[in-house]
Amino acid sequence: MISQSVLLTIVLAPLLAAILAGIAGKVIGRAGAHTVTIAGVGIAFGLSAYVLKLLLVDGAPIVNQTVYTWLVSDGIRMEVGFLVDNLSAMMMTVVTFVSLCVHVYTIGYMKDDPGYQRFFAYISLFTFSMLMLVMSNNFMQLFFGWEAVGVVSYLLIGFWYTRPSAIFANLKAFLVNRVGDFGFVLGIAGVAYYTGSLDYATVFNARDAIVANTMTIFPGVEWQAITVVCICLFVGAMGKSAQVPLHVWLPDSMEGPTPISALIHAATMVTAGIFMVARMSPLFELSETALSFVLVIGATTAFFMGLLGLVNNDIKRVVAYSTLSQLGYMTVALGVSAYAGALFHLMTHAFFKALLFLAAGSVIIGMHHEQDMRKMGGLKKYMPITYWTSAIGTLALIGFPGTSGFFSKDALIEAVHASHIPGATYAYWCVFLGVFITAFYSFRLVFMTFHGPERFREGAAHGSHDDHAAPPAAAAGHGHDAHGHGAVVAHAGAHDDHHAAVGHGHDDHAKAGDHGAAHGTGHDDHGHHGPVEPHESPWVVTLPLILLAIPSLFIGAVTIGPMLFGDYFNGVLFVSEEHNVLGHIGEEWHGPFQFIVHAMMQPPVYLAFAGWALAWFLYVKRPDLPAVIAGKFSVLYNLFAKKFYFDEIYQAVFAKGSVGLGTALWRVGDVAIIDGAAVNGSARAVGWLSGVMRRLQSGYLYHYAFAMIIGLSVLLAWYVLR
Amino acid sequence: MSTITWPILSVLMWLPIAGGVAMILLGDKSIALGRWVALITTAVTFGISTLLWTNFDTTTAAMQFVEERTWIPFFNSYYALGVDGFAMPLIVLTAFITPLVVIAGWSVIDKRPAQYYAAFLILEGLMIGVFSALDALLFYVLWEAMLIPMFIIIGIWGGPRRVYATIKFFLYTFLGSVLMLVSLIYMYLQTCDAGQCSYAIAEFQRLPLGLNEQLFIFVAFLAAFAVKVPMWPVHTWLPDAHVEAPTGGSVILAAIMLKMGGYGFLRFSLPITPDASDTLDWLVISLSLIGVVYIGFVALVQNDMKKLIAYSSIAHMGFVTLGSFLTFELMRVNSGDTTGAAMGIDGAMVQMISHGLISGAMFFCVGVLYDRVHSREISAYGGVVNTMPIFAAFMVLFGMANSGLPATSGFVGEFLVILASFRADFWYAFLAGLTLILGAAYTLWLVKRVVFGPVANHHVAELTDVNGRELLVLGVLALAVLGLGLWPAPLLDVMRPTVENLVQQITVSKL
Amino acid sequence: MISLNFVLMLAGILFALSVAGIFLNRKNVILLLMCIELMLLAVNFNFIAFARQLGDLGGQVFVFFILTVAAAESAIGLAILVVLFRERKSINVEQLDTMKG
Amino acid sequence: MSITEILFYAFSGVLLVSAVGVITARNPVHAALFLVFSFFNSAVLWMLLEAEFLAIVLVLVYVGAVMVLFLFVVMMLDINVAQVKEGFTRYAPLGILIALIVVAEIGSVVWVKSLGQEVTPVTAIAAEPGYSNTGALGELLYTKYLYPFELAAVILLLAIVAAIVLTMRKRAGLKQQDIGAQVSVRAQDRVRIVKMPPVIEAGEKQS
Repeated sequence: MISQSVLLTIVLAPLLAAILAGIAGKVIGRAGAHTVTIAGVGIAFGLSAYVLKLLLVDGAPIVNQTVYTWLVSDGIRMEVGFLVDNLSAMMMTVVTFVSLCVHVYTIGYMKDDPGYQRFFAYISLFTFSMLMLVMSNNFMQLFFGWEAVGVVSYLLIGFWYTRPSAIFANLKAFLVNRVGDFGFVLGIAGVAYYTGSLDYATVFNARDAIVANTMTIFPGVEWQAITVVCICLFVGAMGKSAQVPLHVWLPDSMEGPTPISALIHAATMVTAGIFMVARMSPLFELSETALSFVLVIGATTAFFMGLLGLVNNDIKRVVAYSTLSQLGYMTVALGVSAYAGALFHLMTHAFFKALLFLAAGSVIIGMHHEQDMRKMGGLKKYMPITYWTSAIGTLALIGFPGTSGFFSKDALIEAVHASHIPGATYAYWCVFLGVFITAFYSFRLVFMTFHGPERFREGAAHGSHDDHAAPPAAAAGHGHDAHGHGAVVAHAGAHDDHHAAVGHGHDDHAKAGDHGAAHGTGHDDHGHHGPVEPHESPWVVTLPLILLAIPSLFIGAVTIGPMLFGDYFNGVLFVSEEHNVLGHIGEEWHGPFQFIVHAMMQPPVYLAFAGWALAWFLYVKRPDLPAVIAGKFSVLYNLFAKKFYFDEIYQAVFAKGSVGLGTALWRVGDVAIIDGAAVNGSARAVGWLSGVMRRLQSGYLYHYAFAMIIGLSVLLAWYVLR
Repeated sequence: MSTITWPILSVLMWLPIAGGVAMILLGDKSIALGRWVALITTAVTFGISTLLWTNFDTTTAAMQFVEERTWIPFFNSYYALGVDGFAMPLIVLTAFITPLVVIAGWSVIDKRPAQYYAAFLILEGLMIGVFSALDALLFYVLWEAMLIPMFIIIGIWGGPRRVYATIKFFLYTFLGSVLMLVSLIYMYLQTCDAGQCSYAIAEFQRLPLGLNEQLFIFVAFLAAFAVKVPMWPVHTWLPDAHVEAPTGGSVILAAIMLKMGGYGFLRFSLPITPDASDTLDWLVISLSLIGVVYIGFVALVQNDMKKLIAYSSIAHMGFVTLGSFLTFELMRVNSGDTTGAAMGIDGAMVQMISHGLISGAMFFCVGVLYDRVHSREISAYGGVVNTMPIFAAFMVLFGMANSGLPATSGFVGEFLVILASFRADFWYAFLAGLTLILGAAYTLWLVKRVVFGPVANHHVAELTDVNGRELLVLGVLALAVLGLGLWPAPLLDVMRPTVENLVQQITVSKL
Repeated sequence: MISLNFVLMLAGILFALSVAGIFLNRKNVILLLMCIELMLLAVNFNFIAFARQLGDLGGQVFVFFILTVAAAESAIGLAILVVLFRERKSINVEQLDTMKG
Repeated sequence: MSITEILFYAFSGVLLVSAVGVITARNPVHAALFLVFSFFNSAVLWMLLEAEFLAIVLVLVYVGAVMVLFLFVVMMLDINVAQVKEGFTRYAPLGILIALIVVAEIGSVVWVKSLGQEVTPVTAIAAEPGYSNTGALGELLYTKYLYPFELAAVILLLAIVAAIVLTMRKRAGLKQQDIGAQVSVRAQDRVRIVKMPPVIEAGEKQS
């Protein structure tokens, strides 16, 4: 039996830690802040694992209980409560585990940052929010968690709030997420309308009520209510899980410190959308249209966002694009009703992508806050642990047979292959080719960073007079980037994305107000002008890498059986008979080893190897070729480098459009028409009228007397002649 | 069970007024004492108002704590006070906000401070009177009387264009309310025809009225309340009034006076003219939705912090009117089923209370900055967080609340109204839901430009963080915003019988 | 027996004459005041005639009050006139347009 | 036609003529005298209409006091008759037109609508023996109309005070006694005590 107090402790421990570190940060100091938050998250992780054990080993019943009634309105009870079943227990464990790793890692990564306590408070708060999200037993609380993680993400992306690029990115992230949440709220409203409840269990029981209804959104077109509701809900997932076209915030979110890129923008928060759709599987299963929609969006994200990773040179952004692409894979799995596959990939991805990000962060520390891969190379010998762990992560990412990523990805591709819903063929080709792309850019990253010549030495030599076309804005954006090595600063404009224009930030530790000199002390050990000598990161950084490397390698093989083909998700996920692709594949399931053997006979694995090989050829064997190819296919290259112009279009249409519309409404509607014409206009009309009337007031007494007399006689005449 | 035998509402109403008079008598010379008089008076008023909450009977829709004394025998008008589930939370809100206003003005106001406090105290008493009046004539007198202190507050302690703003504010609101007076008198005469002349609001609600009569009365009420709320397109007085008003004036204006419009709709328009409301609900709903979207865009491009928040107030108040008038559309769409109507009204009420807290808090935040830099221009700031981290935390919190973040009170009302409006029409919910995006856009853009970023200029560089007094005000408001967001159930419980009674009342045609 | 109609007619003509007088002597405040006295006289005629016709002394009481008020009025009016003349050295009404809007 | 009627018509005619004189006289003094004359005629007519007390009051108060006041003022003020009469006929047609309209209206009320016939005359009040118009009026004034009567007294007082306040003026250069200043004066305003060091003259020392 899982007691409520255990669940409450899981949730509240990180919250209390966050409050303590946030409000009393000055009092408890740096060590105090990381101690309490790590303790909080550690407790949460321990208890989550305990709960998972209770569920799996001891066969404890699923918990679905209310903590308190949030409100009752019009007969609808909105409650705060917990639903802990195998799905949420898995999510809880993953979230708290990754979070714990990130907490430990942060001690090393942020050690010189003045906002140290604040950072710990934020990530602890994030853990709380994410737990609320996954443990919720109703839509309201889900939405709370949903928005709360968004806010923490907002705060963390803008953690270095003095950087214009960071606060631009966090606003963008929040707003794009809000677009998703807008759809999500409409979906929730629809659910509440048709089922009269927000409680998962009640809603799922009453789902026939939704199916039975149609609704007319545009006159003359009848929609199935379930389709509308599901698509609305999925729009929420598109925002949170950064699916095309709401993906634009995720690459920019790399403005935040690396630990949160790992925790929030790779492992946990962005997968909330996947989790949500899986949670809602009883609803989504009822609308094939919605599933197709999900499938197509996911497939598009998986393939096209992967393409963008090919040309980027910022180590974090490459990983971010791979995250986008992998989220697309998960969404595709949802679309073909392979919810278990999506969740399985979610879990493995959480480990290996967190690993990759943390490794990237480790490289960034080692490189003294250089993020441009063109300035790296040959780091293998300087940072062995980082190298090996990120190699493991990369292998898992490309789906090297035997790694966790292999199992999840291959099963997922199989599932798409087996599906027959509209869009499945498109999706299959997208994910199929995506494998090649993933392998290529992943190894491109590895080779550029860890192999090849030690380019950081050249960088320092002529970095300060780099002739990059850095716009003035970029230079301004880096005015505070005080690390004492000009090379890094000069490369501000080197990134091919337009965000350099608003001052693209390196993942440095510059703190608000630390103008140059003031900051110098914090980085004395880094403040050298000569060639950057990379060094391996301290143990607090490498330990989480190792901790994460282990599940990245092995968890797939261990859990694929029960999760995909076993009964792990029984009673949690609902898959209708005709969509049951996993069940179909499961008929041929004979254990992990046979699965590998089977996969070796399939093309995806070889595609992955091909990508690897190509990356090796281009970046190790013939490093001069990529530039040539880029020149040859400059149109395509520019398209990728400019990220399909999404940002430009959004900036022009939505940002400029809204401001333009707002200005027009204000200047014309409010100021000119309402205030000018109606309000002040009526005042002017009265003024004009009285101007006319005042002429009647000659000031001569006798005029008034005459008027009175004439009026009197007229009145009398009217009275007499009446 | 209301166990209070003494006239609690009269005390609530007259105590601040007496305090205000005392302030005037004390004068500016003994202002050190006067400030304490003001603070203690308002604090005691708030203390008493909590008794109202704890002794409130949540099982009945009837008026509670009723007092009745003959007032003007010639008109058969009574000094009748009483509260139900609508009035009581608003009274508590009033009593809650005013002490904060007093604290906020503690050392800031140096021009005629005694009269400044006196105006606020008298205003508080009048506002409590408006919310508790059961007699329409008394309501009207207090409603108009309320304008005077606010007129004085803006007109004397206001900004450079205060004269324009006060006159606009006064004329706008006055024009609306005289129309209301006409319809009140008309209904009074109708009661005379029915045999017993009366100004009792309850009598008006029972009065049988034809459709045409109802339409005229409805439009008159609409004029009064729409201006007060304010609804698009009669909203332009609000930004001007807010911009010119001193911080305390803005807070009271946004937090409480705007609620009078919403309260009026619930107390007068809906129950007195249900059929006219049924006929014209499209008008109110479309104006509300236009308000939400149009004003959202307008708020986006404001350069003045107070103007921006004022516009956001208008957008948020659109939810109040939207939620209040959903009932009829719901009945039409769902063939007589009123499910969701109560949710809309619940949402409207919660939105009123929550907006009172949040907009008050936002104006306090602007006031804190204004006291230091003496500019409301957004461009005069930037990177405030560097010098005022604690303040920045509050500003971000209230900004988030303003954009409707769950777990803050701003979410509850919007969520309920969106849920209810989805029942009526997908597009209602769609347009109302746009506020999630627009609200976040204008609020957080404001936060971004003011709070975040590098230190913009030497003014910002010289800022000092909030002092204890400001911390107290902002902290108390933050607790209230979070408390209401995390556990709104008590508020909903208090209102439930009244809301259900109202829904029941308005679904019965008077024809 | 004097017919009521004749008295009323007499009063009416008197009233009309004083009206015409106001038009004719529009510049001379003193004459205006005199015309007003004449007007009041015409009104008083009506009161007295009706008092007799209806046998009600109330009419005469009213005349009494009118006389009182008229006396007061002309006293103040003349006082104003004197002050006015002292200020302007003229009582020409056409120069008095300070009320001009 | 009885003697009263003959008298009525005769005095009415004179009254109207003198009224015309009031409004057309070039000289304000003449106008005032015409007005006096019409008041006298009115007093006679009022006696015929059985309002003896008022007739006497009219003569005493109006002719005796008000009209004398008028005459004083007229003579006191140096009125430029030519200037005042300038443009005399400019509004005359309008004035006459209005006058005719008023007459026509009153006439139509009186004759066409037969107001006089509708009002049924009651028995003349004077028919009772021992009747006194003054007594009856006095009785009414001091009983039923006591309040208005007292109000009238207040109005008169007001008129007196107002007239005095308006016309009183302080001439420059005129020495006047200021009672208030005299009463409120204090010793230190009048007497200044000056402390002086004793001056010892050279001669004294020697002696």
